[in-house]
Amino acid sequence: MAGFDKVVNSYEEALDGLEDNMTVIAGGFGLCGIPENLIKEIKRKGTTGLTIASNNAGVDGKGLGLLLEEKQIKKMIASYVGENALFMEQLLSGELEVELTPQGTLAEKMRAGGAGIPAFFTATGYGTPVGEDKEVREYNGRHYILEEALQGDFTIAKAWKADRFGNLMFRKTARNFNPMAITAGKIAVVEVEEIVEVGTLDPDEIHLPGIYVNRLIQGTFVKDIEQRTVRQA
Amino acid sequence: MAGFDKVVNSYEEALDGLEDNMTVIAGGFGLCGIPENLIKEIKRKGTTGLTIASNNAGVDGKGLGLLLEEKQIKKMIASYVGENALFMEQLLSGELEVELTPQGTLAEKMRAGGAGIPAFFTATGYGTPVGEDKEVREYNGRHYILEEALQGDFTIAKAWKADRFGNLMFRKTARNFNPMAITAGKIAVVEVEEIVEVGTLDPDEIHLPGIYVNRLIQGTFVKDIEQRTVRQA
Amino acid sequence: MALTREQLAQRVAQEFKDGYYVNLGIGIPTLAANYVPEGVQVMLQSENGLLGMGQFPLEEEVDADLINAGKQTVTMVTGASIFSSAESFGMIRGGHVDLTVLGAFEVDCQGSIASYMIPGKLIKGMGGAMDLVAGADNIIVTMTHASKTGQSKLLAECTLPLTGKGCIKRVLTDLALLDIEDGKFILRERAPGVTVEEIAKLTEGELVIPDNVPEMAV
Amino acid sequence: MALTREQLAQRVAQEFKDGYYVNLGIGIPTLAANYVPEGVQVMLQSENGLLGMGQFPLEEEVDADLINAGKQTVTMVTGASIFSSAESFGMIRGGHVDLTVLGAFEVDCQGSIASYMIPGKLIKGMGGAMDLVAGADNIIVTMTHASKTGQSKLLAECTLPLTGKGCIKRVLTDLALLDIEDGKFILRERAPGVTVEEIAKLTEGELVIPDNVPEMAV
Repeated sequence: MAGFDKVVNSYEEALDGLEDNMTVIAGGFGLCGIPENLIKEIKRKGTTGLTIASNNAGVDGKGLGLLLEEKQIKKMIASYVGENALFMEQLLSGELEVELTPQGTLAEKMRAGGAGIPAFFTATGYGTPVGEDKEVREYNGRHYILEEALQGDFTIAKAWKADRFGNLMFRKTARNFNPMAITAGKIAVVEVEEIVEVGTLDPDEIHLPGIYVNRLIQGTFVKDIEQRTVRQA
Repeated sequence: MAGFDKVVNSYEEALDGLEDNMTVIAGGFGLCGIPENLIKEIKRKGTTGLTIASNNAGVDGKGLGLLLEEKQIKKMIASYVGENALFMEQLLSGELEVELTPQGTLAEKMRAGGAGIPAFFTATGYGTPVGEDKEVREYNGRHYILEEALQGDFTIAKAWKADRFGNLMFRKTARNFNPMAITAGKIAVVEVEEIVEVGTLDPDEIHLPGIYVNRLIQGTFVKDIEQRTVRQA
Repeated sequence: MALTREQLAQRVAQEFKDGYYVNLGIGIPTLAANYVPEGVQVMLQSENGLLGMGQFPLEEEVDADLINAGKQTVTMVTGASIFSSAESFGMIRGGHVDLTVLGAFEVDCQGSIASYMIPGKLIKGMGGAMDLVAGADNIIVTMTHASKTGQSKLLAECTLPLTGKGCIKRVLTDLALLDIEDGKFILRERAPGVTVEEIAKLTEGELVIPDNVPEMAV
Repeated sequence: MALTREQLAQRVAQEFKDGYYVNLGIGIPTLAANYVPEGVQVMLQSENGLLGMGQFPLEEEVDADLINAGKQTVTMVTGASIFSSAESFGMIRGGHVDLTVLGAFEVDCQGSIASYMIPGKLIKGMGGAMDLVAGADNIIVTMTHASKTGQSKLLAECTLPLTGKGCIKRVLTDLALLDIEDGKFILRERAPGVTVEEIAKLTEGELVIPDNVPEMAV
């Protein structure tokens, strides 16, 4: 196994080269499908001044919330930052900056960043605070604003299963932002539950080709649940 | 099986409402993964004045080439139209118009058409005949041109397997343009090799959700090969 | 009598048509899934990447990898599919979802909606709401007609930061069902026992009252 | 002696580095796959939606659903993946492919390339070539240095309609390997037995000749 083997053997190696003030794109929605061990490694490393693009900022003490504890995040690009008291505290005190971005626009900005599209028009946010200072154009009688692509120095993401070439499969709604986040990172680091031998995955069933993945690591996951809702039998 | 059952029982029904001078988006690359029976049905119907967006225009007597025989196509939006003598003849005689569009731009225009993105910037075609009369903008020192989305009155496409809700799986490189072509058609008609019961397909393995599919029909396919290249054992 | 949450949900569900793909916001919209009319099938889209959201799981079915847009654990119905957030919002932005139902703080007679932020209070973010209102043709906003102190929420012009501009055509409140056309609210239905006068008093934006305003069937 | 097609392919293959994802155009570029150096693994991207293209199939393996961008039947290598055309060109446009090799009619010392159309002759279309040259940082153009009648194809300015503007940095001809920098061709290597003077005579665009121009190892 030579050139295409993306597997690294430690979380330290997985995030080698991550430096203060870099931009990091993180996969996940709420606490679902987040790269929980890569986040913990950033906490351990103590990297600071980070700009993080992720749909959410975790909750207190979990997910990206861990990086707020030591004030490692300078700026969050996110669509929803509720459920996080420490976040609000740092935001109100001016220690943390936030760029609220509509969820679909955020997803599309990542996809554009990975796909060589520097900017695109979307109706989302026209006439709202999101559209302020953005170019407006009319197509077929509707108004659209111009949004720019997003790229990261690093992406941290989570998938379910991978082969050693970095071909990925995701599981249920843990897929969410992970695929496009991976495409938009200059160095894309992916942690997975299981690494299988190359050739095990059906080429038609691979959700994201390994070409986008730079480093791959197998981890164990807690998988916290934000809202455990159940019905009675 | 009520509201979400997309199955129709005849090709006539599948293309009901297709009228002269409409725009049709067609999936397929060369003769691979083309909706061959839907094309034959358009030939049978005799619909004329069509604008067709498809990567290729078939070959003489096969695929979209069939629609050239009775001059049913007014305009082709395609990236590559070689291998088709009748096409060239009609083009040179002025009976047929062609809008050459780079392959990746064509794919992205269809994706944008399906995804509510009216226009996007791409470096592809800047400084070339494709970029003439298009808006140019610089991002990070590179030049990009603005390309608009593509939508069709109808899409005709081919998938491998579907459930009755129109959830689709494609097979090998017969996937090609089919997924985004389907998203970009106001009425998306898909022919497949096999229709399975709902619940048979793993939700994680569906390539395109049924929400994009309006009509589904099971067909039998010849699957012509343009370049049969083989090696000796 | 003002509609209860359950009655609001019932009235929303009357808008469901067989074969509709529907995105239901958190709160009352979600409750509407309990009142799908007889003979009608709808499929619920959850913008975090699930089409065909089912009910909450049994305790033993709980799966951290299967949640809805409100971060609640859910299940999938037969025929469900999973996709990325980019695909999900392509679906929404591209107008493939037949009906979107969501809550709001304010709506105005220009069809603008404010639902995500109250300046001076805490900032939570718009999540997918801006994409949903921008992408859908068919949107129902559910809300109370007025605040507890009697301030109208159906305004001549929204006062809070907008979620979307000129995109709302139908509003269901606890008092009435209204369409928005040409810069005016059109009163379509009254809650049972609520008078046209009561509604008019609590509607700040210009209100058109047709000759016949039937009571809702809830 | 001018390089043969096989020698051109061999020289191209020397640019392959272990772990490279490579897109090879039709013709000589495709031949390069036969000369991958010892100890080097490359994975071939075919822009119709395949990463990990293998050799031609055995007669009994032929599958109409598995072709390459030249519409030839192919196979997949172990570890291959399949995706849509939109994903494929996202990969290409986004710069994820490490090396692109393609043919051309003309290249100029501004790095522009003409490869898809000769006005007055039949129009075939650019296929994926415009996307490939716009998306890749690392492109090698392979072509004959001059026409059969001795007209240079390495020009001061392309005369044919462009496939891409200012995007080419390296050209391999049957006579030489050249880089393009600051509006000049830089002669890097000579085909075995070909003199610097012969190359200079057949290069219309400004040519920089370093002190030492080694022969290619082919």
